[in-house]
Amino acid sequence: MVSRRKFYLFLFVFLLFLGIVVWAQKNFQPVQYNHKLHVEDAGLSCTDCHVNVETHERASIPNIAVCGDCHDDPETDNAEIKKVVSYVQEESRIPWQTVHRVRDYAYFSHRRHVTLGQLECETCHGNVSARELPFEKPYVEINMSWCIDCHEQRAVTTDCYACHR
Amino acid sequence: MQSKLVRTLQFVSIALIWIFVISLDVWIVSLLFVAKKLNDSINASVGIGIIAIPLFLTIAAILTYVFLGLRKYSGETESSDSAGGRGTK
Amino acid sequence: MAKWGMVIDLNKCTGCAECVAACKTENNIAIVGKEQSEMGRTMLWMDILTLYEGKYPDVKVRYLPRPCLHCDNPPCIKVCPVRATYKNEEGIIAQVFPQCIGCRYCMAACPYTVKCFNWTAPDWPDEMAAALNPDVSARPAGIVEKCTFCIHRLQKAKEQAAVEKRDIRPGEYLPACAESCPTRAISFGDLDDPKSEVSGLIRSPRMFRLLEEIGTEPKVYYLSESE
Amino acid sequence: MLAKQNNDLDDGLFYSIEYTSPKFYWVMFALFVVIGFAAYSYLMQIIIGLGVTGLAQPVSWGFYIINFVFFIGISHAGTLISAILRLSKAEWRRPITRMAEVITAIVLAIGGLHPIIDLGQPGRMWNLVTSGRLQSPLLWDVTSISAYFAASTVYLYLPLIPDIAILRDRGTKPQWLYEFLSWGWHGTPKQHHILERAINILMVMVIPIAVSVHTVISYIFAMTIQPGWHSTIFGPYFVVGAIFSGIAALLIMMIVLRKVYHLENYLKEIHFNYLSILLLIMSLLWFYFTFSEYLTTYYGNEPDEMRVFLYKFTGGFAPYFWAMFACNFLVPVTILANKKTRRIKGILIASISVVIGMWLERLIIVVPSLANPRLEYPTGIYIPSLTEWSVFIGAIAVFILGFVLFAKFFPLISVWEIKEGREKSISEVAHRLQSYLPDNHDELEIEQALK
Repeated sequence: MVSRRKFYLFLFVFLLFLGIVVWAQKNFQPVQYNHKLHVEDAGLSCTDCHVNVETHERASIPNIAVCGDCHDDPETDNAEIKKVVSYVQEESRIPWQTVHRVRDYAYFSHRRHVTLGQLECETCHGNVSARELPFEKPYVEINMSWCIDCHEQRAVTTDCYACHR
Repeated sequence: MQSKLVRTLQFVSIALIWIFVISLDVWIVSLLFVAKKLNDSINASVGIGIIAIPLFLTIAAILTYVFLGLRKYSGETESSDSAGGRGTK
Repeated sequence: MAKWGMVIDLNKCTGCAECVAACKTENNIAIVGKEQSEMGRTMLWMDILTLYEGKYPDVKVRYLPRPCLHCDNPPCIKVCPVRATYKNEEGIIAQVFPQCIGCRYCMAACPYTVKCFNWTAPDWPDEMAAALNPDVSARPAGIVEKCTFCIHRLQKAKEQAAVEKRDIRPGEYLPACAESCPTRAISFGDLDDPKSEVSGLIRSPRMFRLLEEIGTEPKVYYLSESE
Repeated sequence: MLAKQNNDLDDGLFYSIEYTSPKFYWVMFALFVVIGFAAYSYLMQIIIGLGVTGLAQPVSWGFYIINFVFFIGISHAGTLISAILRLSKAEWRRPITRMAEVITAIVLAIGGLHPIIDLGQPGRMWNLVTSGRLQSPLLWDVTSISAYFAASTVYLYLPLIPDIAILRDRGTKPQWLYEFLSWGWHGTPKQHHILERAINILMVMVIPIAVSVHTVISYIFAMTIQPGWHSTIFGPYFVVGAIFSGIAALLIMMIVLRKVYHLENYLKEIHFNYLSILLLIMSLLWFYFTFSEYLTTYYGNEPDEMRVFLYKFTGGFAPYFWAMFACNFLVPVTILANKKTRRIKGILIASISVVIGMWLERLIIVVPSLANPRLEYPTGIYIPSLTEWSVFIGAIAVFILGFVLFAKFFPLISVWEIKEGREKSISEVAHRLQSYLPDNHDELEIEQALK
């Protein structure tokens, strides 16, 4: 009897833990954004929303005006779209959590990598167009040896001052 | 029982000494490569390497020599000398 | 490969310290407060030395702006145990903040005393924290820092030039001090390019370098005052 | 058994190991309070940054580097002296060597930690492993100090093995420790042979290592081009200073331990007398080096060098400089050159004065050069903070703690070497002495003629 009770207790704790983890994952980003839907069904490309990728240091996470171009109708069944529309109507930014973060002592420019280096988005961010949920953790762990490996492979400068500042 | 444990510990410590010394030497050698990669003056690194690497090895070798030697030659007398001595053995 | 250098014309320098202020804001250099400053912990990448010449009443005061001199033969980089400081291909003496372990050996070895140490973590007032330059990292406590010739500006200029498929134009990359100097006393450019402004200026007979006798070959040149 | 009787003769040496007096606990308690405070200070330094020290802009090295050089200097007492005395077959070394070696091992560990205490970012120590550069004198230090530490702990440990075996046979607790450390020593001739051979090799090895350590430490300063540091004689100058302060520290420890552990029978006046003559010689040698170092600067009259020179001789650091001169030269020479004052009390005063003087010398080498930069900056000021003082005192407390703990587990005087001295050396020395003298042929002829 005792062992069975223990088992249930254990199961309960485990499920609780699992639940918390799932819940936390689900709520890590404010909106359950679906990249796949936008790319395949709506036919968008990366640069349609991340407008600064080719021209600026930062790729830019779409601000609410970009979303509002399409999502302006509050009459929808989808709870996630409702959230977006309410942000649009309030004209407040969606509080996305930054996932791909470069340390502040390193200099990283999207323009340098995408426009000059001719890198594909997939190299660092993975196959985003197949993602049905927003990013919760970076596709690759961004650390120096990863950067250096790629720089060495492609014979790009490995001078410390190319990135550190 | 206890002396067996002590004996194992002793051999473990010899192993640890060697691990320590070898990793130190590996470190110094790796610094040589670092110096080469960074275009540092390699002379200093080579000079230190030449002295330090054999030095650590010698120290470890002396310790091993003493430890194993003492162990090896203690058995002979232990049977005759410590007959009335300790209860261990 | 360019070799960046600076020429400071002491004829034009008025000692207004605009370069010092520009440098501090450009590079997020910590402001330490009165108490710490009196202990000698003021952090300046660009400093102005005051030189007094002669005896009263015939005193002459001279001002000498002093950034890191980016020596061609730098005594500081030899002693660094972790390569936090090194000379890069373009002759700039780099200080890699995340690599520095804070042993302060380079500070002790620098004959010009240009390096500063973060004795405590910088404490930015809220109003100033928002105004920090995002191109330059804020340094933590316990590391050595110094003038970088505003290397982040070079990165940006290079990137822009690469996008436009051309070389960097003269004057496109200027450190904050050179840019801000109201009398244009500080010129900056490529010493390897014989046509650049700085190469012309260093041929002047007024040219001198600080502590030339110790053989560090600084890339910051001065033009002495003409009488 | 004969060995048993001799053991009894030296029984007093084991007293402090086998019986713990309440005083021991009081001392431990006091030491832990001091060390705890130092640890707290250091913790605050890690949290707040080096701003808690008195260091500032031009004077960026202070107490930690001074103490680093000072402690490593003290460590030369030990192994170097004991190795030299052993090598030169000085019979009076027997009761001294152990203490000298213990000083070395403990002080070296403390001194070696000081550069880490001095780091602004101790968490980044790992950078030394991944991207250390052997061209930096700091890395030379890391290698030579770790080599010296390894060699000198082994050099302390090997002559300790027979004593540990005695403790094991006496049944002293913790039994397993002594059994573990004694490696089955039973004093067989083969074992003696092995041990002595190893000690002989080490003894020869340790001397150049010890010399290299302080030479390399001086290179930290001498390899820069700063006025007052960039000097070719810094290597030998530092080594001489190190041995000088080492002997003084050894004498202090001997006098204190003699009092505390009642070793009057082992450490006799004659030992102090001999060692203090060595101290006297080192004092003169120190003077010679100091004289050459500063005379060349003075005569060369190079302006940057002269600024540092005058700062030491007549400027802000003059009180320290002349105090150092008095402590390192005037006091020890006047006391030790006179036979009447060369008694234990006088030797104690001279030794304390030398230790203080040598600490001042490190201060005078480190700070004035940094305080007087070449360019026109205001002269630097350095006033050590409470943190630095408490870490300094904490370091001394760790040293005492190390000694107390060592004395709790191992004999402070090499029992077997004393025994060996009694049993073998007297005849050996007589024999050796005879071999020094010219052979007396006349006597031989007469003897033969008589036959």
